[in-house]
Amino acid sequence: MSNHHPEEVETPTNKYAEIFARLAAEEKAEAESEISNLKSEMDAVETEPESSISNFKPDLDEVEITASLGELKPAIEAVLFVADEPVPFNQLCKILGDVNSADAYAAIVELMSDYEARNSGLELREIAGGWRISTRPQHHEFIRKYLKSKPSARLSLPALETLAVIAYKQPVTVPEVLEIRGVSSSSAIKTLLEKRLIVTKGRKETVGRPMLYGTSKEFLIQFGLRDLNELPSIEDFEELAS
Amino acid sequence: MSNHHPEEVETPTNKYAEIFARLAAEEKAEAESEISNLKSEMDAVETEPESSISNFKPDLDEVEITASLGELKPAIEAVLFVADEPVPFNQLCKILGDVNSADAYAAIVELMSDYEARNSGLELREIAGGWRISTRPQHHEFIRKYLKSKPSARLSLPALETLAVIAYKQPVTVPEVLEIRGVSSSSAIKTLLEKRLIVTKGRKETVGRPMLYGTSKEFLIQFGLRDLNELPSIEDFEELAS
Amino acid sequence: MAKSKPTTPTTALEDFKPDDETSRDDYKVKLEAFEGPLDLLLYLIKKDEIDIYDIPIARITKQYLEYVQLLETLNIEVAGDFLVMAATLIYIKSKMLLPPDPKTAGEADLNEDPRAELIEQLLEYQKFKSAANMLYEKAHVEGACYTRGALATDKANPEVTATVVDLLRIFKDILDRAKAVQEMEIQREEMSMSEKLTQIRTLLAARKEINVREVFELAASKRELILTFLAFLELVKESYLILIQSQLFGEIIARAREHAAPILEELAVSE
Repeated sequence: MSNHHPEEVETPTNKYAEIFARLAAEEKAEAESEISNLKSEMDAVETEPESSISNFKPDLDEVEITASLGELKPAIEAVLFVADEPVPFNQLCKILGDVNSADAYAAIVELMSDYEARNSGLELREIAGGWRISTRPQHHEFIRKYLKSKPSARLSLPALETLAVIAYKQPVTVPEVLEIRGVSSSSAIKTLLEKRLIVTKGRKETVGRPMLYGTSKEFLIQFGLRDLNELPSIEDFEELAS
Repeated sequence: MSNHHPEEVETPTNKYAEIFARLAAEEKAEAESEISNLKSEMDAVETEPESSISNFKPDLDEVEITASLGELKPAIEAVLFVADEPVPFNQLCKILGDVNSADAYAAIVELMSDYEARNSGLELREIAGGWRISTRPQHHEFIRKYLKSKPSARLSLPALETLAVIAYKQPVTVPEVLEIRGVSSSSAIKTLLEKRLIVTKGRKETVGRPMLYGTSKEFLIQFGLRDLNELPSIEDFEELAS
Repeated sequence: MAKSKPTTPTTALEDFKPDDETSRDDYKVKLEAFEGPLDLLLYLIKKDEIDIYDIPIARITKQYLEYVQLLETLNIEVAGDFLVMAATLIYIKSKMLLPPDPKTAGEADLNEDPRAELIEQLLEYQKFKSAANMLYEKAHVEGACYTRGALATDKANPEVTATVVDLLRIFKDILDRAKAVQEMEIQREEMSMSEKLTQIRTLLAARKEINVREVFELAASKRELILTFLAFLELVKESYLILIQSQLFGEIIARAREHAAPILEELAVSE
């Protein structure tokens, strides 16, 4: 794989400097008054709010916003993008504020033909009484491959719990994990073996000679550890808690 | 811009990609035999062991599909649409099959400028070492209205200051942060760990072997950074300060 | 598919702790608007447009101490870090007032400004303060960009990407949980037959009539359920109470026997 130059992409800071300025101005007044309250409590004479403090401000309450005509298409696209189910036309209009529904409809139709025209990997469709953006079926193979290529450190909570016990108590047997967790852990252990996050570490010399489990090299890689000594200890965090 | 530990930026997956490949082969056989061991060891409580075992397929079995040149752009768009985190360029190429990486990169850049040019509500950006489609910030009010969500809680000023010290001085210990800020930073560090903005980075080889902290991938994502090099140099703040 | 604001996993992991430390005590936090001693010093310097390289140490020390006193009069616990700085300031002040002792001080000390180290610390801190501001702005803009959530394969049991810190936290939770269970078991073991009898007698003494189901619901384990059952049998046998069921499958009421009442009262008093 070749190296690509990061400079080719605009930095978000530059790009959104003005957006930030707007967002910031919206919220400025409240914070300033808070700060001046504080400052007057001291017998300090001048009130000159410091920039870093005045920039730190609470959120404004929702204000009713209406999308401008030019904003309709991108706003609809943005909302449909984050929506996890088809958005009914009425709901969409309500979100856009006080808009003419004919304008909103025209924007949707235009957006739909935009997607068609530019050979997009996505499509905009009306389905189940609402509007939805989804991927086109012809790309499903790549999507399937993407989903399979996700890192194996993604785990369910039971698996994470089991992994935590094994990491801190290794080498450890299945019954021992059960005793600590208080729940059967066999299927979680199977998952962890499948993901190669744990490996067997011989057998315990007790009745039944049960298998011992410990973490694998893959575990170290996935969790970014050089060795097991790098695992934080409970003491490390008790210091933070104080 | 100065260099701030570029190696910290890479995800463990990228960092160890080749090590992983080697280990993967080694551990594969091991894991398979372990699974069958475990299977027989456990009292076969599971109802459908065969399906979950057969789901465990090494990546090598993957049927190789390659995107055609014309398909690159839409396929990339479809994959990035479903992705829930930035997709590194290497991973994207792998998903697309046996493609020329220059072609793939050209397709991404073209796709990015398409989004720019057509006044889309979405944008394609490189962030945290991967590519991502997100909504544009100017539409946030409409999205919040749809999601009925409030803006996420902001970090407190102590947490932000602590984060700044960690970002620029990483890997860094708790006492080192205290020295710069002149104030105990444990609770801020705890907050940052809970928010996954920082991670442990091993231990410092000094008395007491204290934990070292550095910023995480989540930090890059939440602060809109491609990598740590994109942070302005700390020396740039000198003029601002005086 | 779940929506999310930035790509943070939406699971129990997120709910480990409340948001941030600012929620603790509003009043306290307001006064702590000064992040620490360095922040306060910077404020005092800027307020009077003082040249940071030539700090009038006596004046600044006075103002600094006034602030610390203000905190104390408001009954606010002054963080140790503030007091350490107060001591440092007083030390620097005294050092600047006294002419250097040529006998004890080395040559280098003669020329060194006692404020040098503090100035350096302030300048260094100031840079990070500005950097924090920059981070704030970045997060602000980035927070307005929304991404799609993860394709949830199993909504009840979502998968997350965990860090070592998550592992530690989870492990600690498990240990705490195990400890809680153990304590519960110990408590449970302590409930003996005679204690169960006393429990029922006390209830009856107070109320004359109790619903048997209520008593069974007090049991924390199967063992205690059996104990409860045996205790009722015992009390019926001793004619301390009678069990009444007004209809088939209806509630069962335990009533203290008339002639047993005085004895019960006596028992209740003697306890």
